[in-house]
Amino acid sequence: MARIVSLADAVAELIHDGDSVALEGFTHLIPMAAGQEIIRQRRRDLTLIRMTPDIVYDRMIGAGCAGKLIFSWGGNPGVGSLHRFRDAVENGWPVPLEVEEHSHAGMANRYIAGASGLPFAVLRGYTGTDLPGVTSTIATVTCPFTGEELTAVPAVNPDVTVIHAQRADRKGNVQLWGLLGVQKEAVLAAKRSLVTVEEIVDELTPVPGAITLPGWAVTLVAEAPNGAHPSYAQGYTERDNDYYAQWDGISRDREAFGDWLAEVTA
Amino acid sequence: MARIVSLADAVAELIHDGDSVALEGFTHLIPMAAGQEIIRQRRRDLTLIRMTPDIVYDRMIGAGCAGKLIFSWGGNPGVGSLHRFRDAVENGWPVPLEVEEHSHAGMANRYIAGASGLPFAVLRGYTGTDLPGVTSTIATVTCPFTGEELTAVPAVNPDVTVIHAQRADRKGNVQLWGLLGVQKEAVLAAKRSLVTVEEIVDELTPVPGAITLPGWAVTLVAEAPNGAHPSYAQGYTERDNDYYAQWDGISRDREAFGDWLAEVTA
Amino acid sequence: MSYTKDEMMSVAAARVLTDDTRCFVGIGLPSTAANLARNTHAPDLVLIYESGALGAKPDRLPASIGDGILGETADAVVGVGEVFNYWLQPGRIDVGFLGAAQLDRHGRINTTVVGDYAHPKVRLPGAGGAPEIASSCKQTFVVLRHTPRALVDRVDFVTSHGKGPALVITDLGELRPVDGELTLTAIHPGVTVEEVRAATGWELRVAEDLVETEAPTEAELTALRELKARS
Amino acid sequence: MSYTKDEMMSVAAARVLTDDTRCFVGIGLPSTAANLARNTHAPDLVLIYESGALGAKPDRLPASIGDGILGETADAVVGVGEVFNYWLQPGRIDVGFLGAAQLDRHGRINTTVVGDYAHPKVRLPGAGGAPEIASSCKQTFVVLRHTPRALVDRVDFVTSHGKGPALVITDLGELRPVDGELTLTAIHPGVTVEEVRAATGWELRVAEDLVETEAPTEAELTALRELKARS
Repeated sequence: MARIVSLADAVAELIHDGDSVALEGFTHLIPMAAGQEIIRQRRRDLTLIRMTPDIVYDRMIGAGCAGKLIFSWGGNPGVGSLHRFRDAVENGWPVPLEVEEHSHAGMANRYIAGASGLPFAVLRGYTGTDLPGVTSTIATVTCPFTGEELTAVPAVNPDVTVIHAQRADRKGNVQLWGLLGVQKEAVLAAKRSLVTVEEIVDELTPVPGAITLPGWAVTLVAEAPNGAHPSYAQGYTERDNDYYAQWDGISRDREAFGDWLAEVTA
Repeated sequence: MARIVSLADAVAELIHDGDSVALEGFTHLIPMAAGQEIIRQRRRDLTLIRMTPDIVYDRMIGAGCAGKLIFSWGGNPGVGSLHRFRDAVENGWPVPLEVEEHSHAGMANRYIAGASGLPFAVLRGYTGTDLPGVTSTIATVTCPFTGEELTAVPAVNPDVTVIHAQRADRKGNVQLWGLLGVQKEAVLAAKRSLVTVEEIVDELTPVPGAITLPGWAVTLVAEAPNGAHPSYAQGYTERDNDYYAQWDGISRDREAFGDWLAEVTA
Repeated sequence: MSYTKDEMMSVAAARVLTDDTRCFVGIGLPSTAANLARNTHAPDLVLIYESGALGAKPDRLPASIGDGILGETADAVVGVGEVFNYWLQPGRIDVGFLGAAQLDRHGRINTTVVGDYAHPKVRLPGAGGAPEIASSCKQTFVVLRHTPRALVDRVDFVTSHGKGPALVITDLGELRPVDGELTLTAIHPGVTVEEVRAATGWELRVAEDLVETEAPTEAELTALRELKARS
Repeated sequence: MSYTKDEMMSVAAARVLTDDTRCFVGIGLPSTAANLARNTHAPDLVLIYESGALGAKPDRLPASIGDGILGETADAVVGVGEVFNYWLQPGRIDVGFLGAAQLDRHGRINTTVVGDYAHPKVRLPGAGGAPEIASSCKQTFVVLRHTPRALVDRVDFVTSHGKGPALVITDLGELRPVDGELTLTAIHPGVTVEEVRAATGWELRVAEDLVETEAPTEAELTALRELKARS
């Protein structure tokens, strides 16, 4: 059974300097509040794992939380660049950022292997691309039945996975619906997990399209209303498209970002 | 878009002598009516694929439709033996039955590989068992990252998969809920597919826990009310536990089964 | 209250399941025991069925592994592929609770054939989920009726083994591995060691500290009978 | 009706999608074109988004790949792992419709870096779903704005390639592979070949049977503008 704690206590308990941490949510249900709390608690040297780094990691990278990023698409969706991510990669600011780069199919399969307790996953991927030349975690494997050569990627097993969901009950059973992303796999692949939710309710009434993560598969649950902003939680909040555009301005130069950061960590 | 036809026409069009055919449904939603229709149309030399052969294959094996069975658990659930299956394996009656035997985990992964367009799947399976000694479709594969040795099973890609579902709309979109089994994977692994349904409706209203197979991923849909009997269709029909017990009597000797068969094929 | 051997077996099997344990449940005798445990001392026992029901809470015994009540009462329903790959394989489940047609002195289970594989005397149902349940759960318990045909010196076919069962509960007593061999460690009330030996297909060793199982309490028997009556 | 180059591009891109085609749609320009097609001549076009929406039918342009309207209007919503493994990888999808930051004369796409990978001049977003979309769909179409920085002789990094695009639609015309090299095969009304050549980063070959694209019809423009107005 998951324990229900405050977001601050959850981050303090689960996430330590040097940990590998996956905050997942594919455009929908991005655990933004948890990201802010990690910044507030000044975590350092994290290996950040996430298919689409998005604003949540742009902030954490700009704040100097990350030593490494494992990802597959790092843009501000619908707007353009992630400027803090670019500044870190292009100029090593505020600290150098090592990158380990995959495709979405590769990342999704790394989570699937992680959730399955397997050391690797097999896919048809990366054909004819330069990615295997720059990413050491892409290899080949031969089918023992047909002799065909396929691509292999290693499992990813984060020390901690953090996701945001619509709601949980008091036993920590988590209910999540709408676009599902890779959240289930990311939680099951992790050694420890935190789920922030819009609300904690007495009973999880059935919702079409919803999946449930049993409380016994989750470490901690924390209430974080509007915790996905500027992303959204289907049925609870709307995506704040304007904020995505605003972030372009905030993140574009170090000073504006510094002001934002000072406010968050004050 | 799936075409909607009669069950008789669907079987006539899709299933030919010598085909590999998977009728799936894990205790729930077993496509029994389709099985009967295959018997009626006197198909021969089929390779029958199914995790749990159950009454549906006991009948088809007894009727002489099958040359080979690929499976993982062949009992009459809650009752005992599948007598026609046993008679075929133990005595070659009415025709010899080749068997290719796996565990549930292996079979499920063979469907997953088939649905994924991969030639094989990786699992931790069959450890310390005698199965690899009698089943040639169990091999090993080495993780290219850790060097660990794991089990590999080849994809299964039936010529035809048949499943039963609660309902479809007029475009052939199929809605299925309750215990989900491996039906999605079995359909996606197959070259052609038939879905029998309790009813065809104008609109598929959302149901918690339901999955939808888009009509463009299905070949044919046929209405077959109560088509899972003595199995059941959650929300439509109840499992006929008495019939499972009765089948023990019908199937136990060749003569009683012959009477049953004569009635079906009359 | 008087009771049958089968009732003693189910009660003894239920007692070994503790609250909050995650238990992968085979149908039949294991399912009876697991549901009895959930209805008595272990209300928060987590029952996982290979049909994809995670955290099933049936108020009667399921008639089959795919009984609708499993999905209807579950915390979550997932596909059969997922239950094996995401939930069983990574070692998330504490106890695998299995039945067996044959079990040998080294704890190997046979549910495949009696006799030669190619020309079997008796064709049994086969493996089902057992090989991976036995190898992926933290420990495996087996429950079966004690007969010389069931408890054999050496199985004709190893269908599943894993680390071998940590505990075997029969209608006569309990066996645990001692130096790699299943050894009688508990005996049910009213049963003699000679009786157990006669019902075992090998020279059964008896633990020095053999204990007698506590007889079913009235509460246990009532719960079991009510559960069966509802089923 | 007058129209912009971007409108011509979106209309031309929409026209190549036919009814009942299954199209794996990148966000941005491809999504605009695909939704225009679905709102005009191809109402039964099947749109698949990597966020897990199969058969999405948005009545406005999605703001991102994870816009809620995609899931709400879809035939089915599946996880991201499933969309790649069960739906894209086996070759079920007819057309992969991609954008690109850079595209070279051999049809190779770069969305990773400008300059050296280890010390990039410009760090671009990266691969996303593109490598497997390009290699697993029956054919790939690319839509992008025609500039010498976008259409280059040789990309700095091959992010995706697959079989190479069967068709490239820009705001100036259309390119198709001829003997392995992207060649101008259609030109939009009012655009000159010299203009296209000046906007291309290599010595662009022009097909002998170069055709002029049909100007957007009033119906097409109205549909496109209504779609954008709703978004």
